[in-house]
Amino acid sequence: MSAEEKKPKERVGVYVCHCGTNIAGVVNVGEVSKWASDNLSDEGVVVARDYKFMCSSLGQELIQKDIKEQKLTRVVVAACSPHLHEKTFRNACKGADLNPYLCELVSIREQDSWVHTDKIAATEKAKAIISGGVARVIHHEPLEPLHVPIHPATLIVGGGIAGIQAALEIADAGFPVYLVEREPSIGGHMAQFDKTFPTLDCSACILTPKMVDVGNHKNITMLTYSEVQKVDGYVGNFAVTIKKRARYIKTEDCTGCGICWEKCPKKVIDDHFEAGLGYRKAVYTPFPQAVPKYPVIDDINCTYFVKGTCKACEKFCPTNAIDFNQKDEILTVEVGNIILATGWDLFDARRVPNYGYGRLANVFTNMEFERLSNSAGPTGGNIVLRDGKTTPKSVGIVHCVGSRDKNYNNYCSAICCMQSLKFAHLVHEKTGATVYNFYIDIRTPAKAYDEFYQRIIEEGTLFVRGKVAEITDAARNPGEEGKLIVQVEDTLVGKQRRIPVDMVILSAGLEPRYDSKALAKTFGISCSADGWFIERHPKLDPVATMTEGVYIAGCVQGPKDIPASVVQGAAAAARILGKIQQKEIALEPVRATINEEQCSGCRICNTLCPFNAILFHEDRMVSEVNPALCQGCGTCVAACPAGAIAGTGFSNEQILSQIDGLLLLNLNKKEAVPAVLPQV
Amino acid sequence: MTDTPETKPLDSTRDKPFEPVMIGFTCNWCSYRAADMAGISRMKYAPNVRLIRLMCSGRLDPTFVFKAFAGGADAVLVSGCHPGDCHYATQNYKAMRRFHLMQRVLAQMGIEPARLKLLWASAAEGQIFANEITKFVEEVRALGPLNWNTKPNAVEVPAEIPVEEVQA
Amino acid sequence: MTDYLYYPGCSMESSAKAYEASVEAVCGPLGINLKEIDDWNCCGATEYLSLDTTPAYSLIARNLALAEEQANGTRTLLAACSACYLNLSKADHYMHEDKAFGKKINEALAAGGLHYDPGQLVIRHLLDVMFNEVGLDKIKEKVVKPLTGLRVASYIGCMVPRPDYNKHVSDTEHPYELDDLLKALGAEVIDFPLKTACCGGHMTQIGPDTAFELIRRLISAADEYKADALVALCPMCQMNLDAFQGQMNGYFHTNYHIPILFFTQLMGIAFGKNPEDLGFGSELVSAHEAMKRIGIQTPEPVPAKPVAKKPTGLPMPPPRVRAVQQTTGNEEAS
Amino acid sequence: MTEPVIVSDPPSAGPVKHEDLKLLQEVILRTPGDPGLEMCIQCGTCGGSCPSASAMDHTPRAIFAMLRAGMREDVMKSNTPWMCVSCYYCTVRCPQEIHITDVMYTLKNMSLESKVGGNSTASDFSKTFISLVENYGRSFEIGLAGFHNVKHFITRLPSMTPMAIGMLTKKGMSPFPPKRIKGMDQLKKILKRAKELEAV
Repeated sequence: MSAEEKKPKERVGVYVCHCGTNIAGVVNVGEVSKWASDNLSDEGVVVARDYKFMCSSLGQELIQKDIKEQKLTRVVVAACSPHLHEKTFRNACKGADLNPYLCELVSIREQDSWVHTDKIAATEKAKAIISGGVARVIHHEPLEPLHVPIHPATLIVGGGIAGIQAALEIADAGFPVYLVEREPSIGGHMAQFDKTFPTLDCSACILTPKMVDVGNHKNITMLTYSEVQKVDGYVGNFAVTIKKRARYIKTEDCTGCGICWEKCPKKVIDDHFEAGLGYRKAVYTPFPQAVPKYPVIDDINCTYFVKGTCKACEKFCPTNAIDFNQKDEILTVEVGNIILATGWDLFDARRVPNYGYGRLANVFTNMEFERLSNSAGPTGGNIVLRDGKTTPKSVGIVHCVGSRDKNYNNYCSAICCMQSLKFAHLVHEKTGATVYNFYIDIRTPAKAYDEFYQRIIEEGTLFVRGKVAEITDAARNPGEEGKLIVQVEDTLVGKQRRIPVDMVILSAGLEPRYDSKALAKTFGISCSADGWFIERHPKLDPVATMTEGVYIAGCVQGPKDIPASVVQGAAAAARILGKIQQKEIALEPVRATINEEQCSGCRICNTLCPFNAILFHEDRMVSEVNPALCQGCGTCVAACPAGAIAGTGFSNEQILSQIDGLLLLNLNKKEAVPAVLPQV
Repeated sequence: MTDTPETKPLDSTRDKPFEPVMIGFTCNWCSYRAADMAGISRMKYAPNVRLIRLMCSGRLDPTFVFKAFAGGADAVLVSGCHPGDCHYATQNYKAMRRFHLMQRVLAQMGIEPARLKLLWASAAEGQIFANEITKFVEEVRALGPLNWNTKPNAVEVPAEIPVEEVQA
Repeated sequence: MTDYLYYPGCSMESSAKAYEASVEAVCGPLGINLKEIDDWNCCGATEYLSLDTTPAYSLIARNLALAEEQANGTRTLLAACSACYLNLSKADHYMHEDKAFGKKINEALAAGGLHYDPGQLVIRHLLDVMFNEVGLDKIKEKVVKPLTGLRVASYIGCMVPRPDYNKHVSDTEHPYELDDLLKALGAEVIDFPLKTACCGGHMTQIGPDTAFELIRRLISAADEYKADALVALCPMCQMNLDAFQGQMNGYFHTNYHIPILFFTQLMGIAFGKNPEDLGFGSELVSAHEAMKRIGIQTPEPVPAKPVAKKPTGLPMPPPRVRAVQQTTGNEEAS
Repeated sequence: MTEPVIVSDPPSAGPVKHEDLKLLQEVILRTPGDPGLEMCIQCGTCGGSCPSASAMDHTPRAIFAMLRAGMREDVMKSNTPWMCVSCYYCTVRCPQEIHITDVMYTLKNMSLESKVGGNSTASDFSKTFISLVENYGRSFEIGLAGFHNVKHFITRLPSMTPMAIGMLTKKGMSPFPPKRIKGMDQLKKILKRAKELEAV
């Protein structure tokens, strides 16, 4: 590529950011900018500068000044990842009347200075990256963002506390909300809890007023016993397909009087709401304060559905609200934004064989204990052993079950410390039993949390620092007989201890929903290897996702307590309200377009597109891309045998030139450092 | 365990161990973010790979890969979201199919197929991304410089793929 | 008949002759053809690893190299002793995982003209092969004299379920393989909580006080559960619990009498073999009484734990779903 | 640079030497595979699981803390690794997936090299066992037990008599050493080379 004859047609400015010492500490930025101005002039570089913080207002002004004075037609900024500051620098260019898409941000921080230690190699790599950016930017075209209107309605998936909060915020602002909940009632895990830490106020007492508000709100459409099946469209214009499971109850007739479940002869272990400790009927509402108040018939257990006879509920229903012929309904709603607040599943403590859950009767999980302690629970709030009557005299509470453990989940479940302290208090208060808390570290970092810890110490709970090794009923001496023995190293003493107790409570950790990966796929967002959904930025954008228009709130993003879930619900709502009020949204103009002149009509691209954005004109025998549906992946561009499809923003010219640039093939050969070593 | 490393192949022209030049293609959603994640977490890896961001690994036109080899790259990395996690539904499967095809073509052209690597990395897998790059660099270093009987720049891969008249 | 490479281990020739005899007696009918590695050497137990690393692994690896040489199309190397099984799989595992280490061990082997490619052999314990390869259905077919009325504690010990590098066993602490196998023979199997606890290992030789305590835990628990016998699958476990039971009794002033049998001995009985051919009588704590019980066919078995009358109280969580594999509906009895 | 001084309860082996601050790393490097020892969070699962913890002067967890602190002599003198019964409970339960049992083997190796102590009964047993194996290629249980117990537990011999008789009669164990394996020369060559490699 002899550049001698060619006169560069564009005037390019190169800006190398120090990012304090983040880049300059490893990459010799001065050398890089000088190199760019010396060696890339044939490519059109007319100015190359380095500056301490390009993203600062002074840094941006520097670019704007050059655009005006040096008449730059292209800008390359070598700084951090485009995912962080691409918008910043595009806006800077826009401010100086340069089309924002004529600016290219190349990453010499995340991809260079932060990941390499060899300063010389890192500096050389920075040069190559900038060279690639320059070669590419020349082929950029001025683009205009696509503007699409935003539908004012919002879909919220998950009716736990995070979803409830978000729904109320948006509905109160006057916009419609669809709240989809898989269970027969909203309320989520919070409805199961007895008390909430650290204030010890009754969970149901603070939750149910909010549930009632949701139920009565004119802007909220509740879709309980329902699941999202499919999501089409994009930000501003989603079409969501929802399956509403048959309740077998005519909700327009049902008064929620409760005669049906009184009369129902079929008793079922309630492994959901009562955590397997209590029973419900085959027709039921999960709990008395359920919203909506209508029951459902569980068609897996209902005698009529199993054997074909019974219909006791139907016989006794005073309003004839039972309808065994109801079918699942599929409905589609249109929304502009989506909040996912699907919460968490409890870690299955049976997976820890040494803790004996499921094998030793008096080993309970945290959820079981919440129900035991709850006055609306199966024992009326009496804390008793599995025999249903004996009050324990000593209780061991085990922290970190299934959390902070590479055999199960590596992360800290965040709530178990406070929850276990709460349990210690409740056991102490209700039974007077001796309570041991077995912990690795006590983590109480929120407001009034550590004070709560102090209070529990003061109440006389015995703290043993050590991860419990095993819980067994194999006694070694008469003192241990008939007890559960908690075997642990008391690490502060440095000795192994065997502590006999009557009851053990396992603070099992929080896990992503078992189907979180499938859910992420449905909504087109990403989830971490653990299964928690990934936020746009872990610190600065915790409720948005990489997919425009899809937000996350509550434990779906990671384990957190009630206050944090509420904050996220409200935060996601605020983000969406801001968008709705703008009435339209600008989308990246990264789209494919087909040059009809070149299209041979082979239709290879038609089947490749997952969004059905390519239509084929039978009359003219050519294909065409619908820009509203195209998401810009570029697969069709790569596949077109005729080269008839252009990918805006990622065109062949751009990428092929960038390859040249990265390999330093575009250099004026005078002083070039050969990156491609001469070969024999 | 003082295992002496095998003598690395030396580049004939320099008295330094051979440092391969590699081009990497990432998708915008998972693997580029994995690279970002590696950076944010300050994970260290070999500085030999220079990345190009595509929207999707499905955008990867085999021409890009051949162009990179023709331009003197010793190896090419193609990375995308894990199968099933593609931001564009299934397009990374298309990249995978092209990958196998490209390996075969490379072999026919006399280039070791091991110089082309496919790597799935989710946005959270910075560590995997970093480790795999370091590993790949070692593998390519063991293969030595790309020994293709052309000088750099000798093969012109046209930026514009020529359009031939197609009889409808 | 399926061929398996077989590493018997030293104990099989001395203290665990009963194990050797019974293994031979039951493998034939089940179609297991044991091809003993020619000129195998001791695996070093836990002792050589304590002294030196490279020589210890080299000692083990010689057996692997010989087995690979003599494989002749077979890939599975079978061991009946838990310690041998673990050592063999440990050497294979680390040579595979740590390439530099594998190279070093092969360098040592080269001094004797041998070489082993880590990962070439699949190393398995006899119980694992019986359960997962032969299968309970086939074992049940061979049962001519069910062990009805014999109440046994199944005892697996440490080194088969842990660390279990290749995940051959169902659980690290409460595996069900031996339970299910003994149930398939018709025995009544108690839910022994110390199923995978330690027998004391070499502590009988270096810290008898500790060893006696570990032995006592097992024996007293078996006694508490009213087990007629404790069933082991490792010569070391059997020896510690059997030979040292008397000394342990003396040490603690107790009078436990729990015979320790190899699972293959019970399989042999159920298959209708002659007790003498299975090494019965070689145990120091006599199994005579226990075996007499089934000799006279005690009609009503003592119920296991006093449980499961009526579900009063609060319900228990359902058991964890097991891995697919075994489909033998042996859920009655207990 | 001043040397770090560790204050600990007596009897401690005195101040920590600067070079011993790499002690943890040394243990990791000497263990096959990646034992992950640097990841210890001091939770005590190992000490809680250990069936012979009561016989140890320090729990395994404490030993790992001491390795971090560079307390070489205290660790080398400790009987902890020698009391390990290789039951692998700690290994499978460790939340950080540290190969604790393998680390214990390494510590035994190092303790023998350091010659400052450990547990003579245990190391002698290992040595006796291995000398027999190195001579015959197979172990010799009766001979080993006899030799070892006469040396270390002479007072206990009377209580062992019934057992010993049982071993010979009922179990039919031979009081004579096993037959040498055919490849004894080969084995010796391998072990010789292995020992050279170990020393590197």
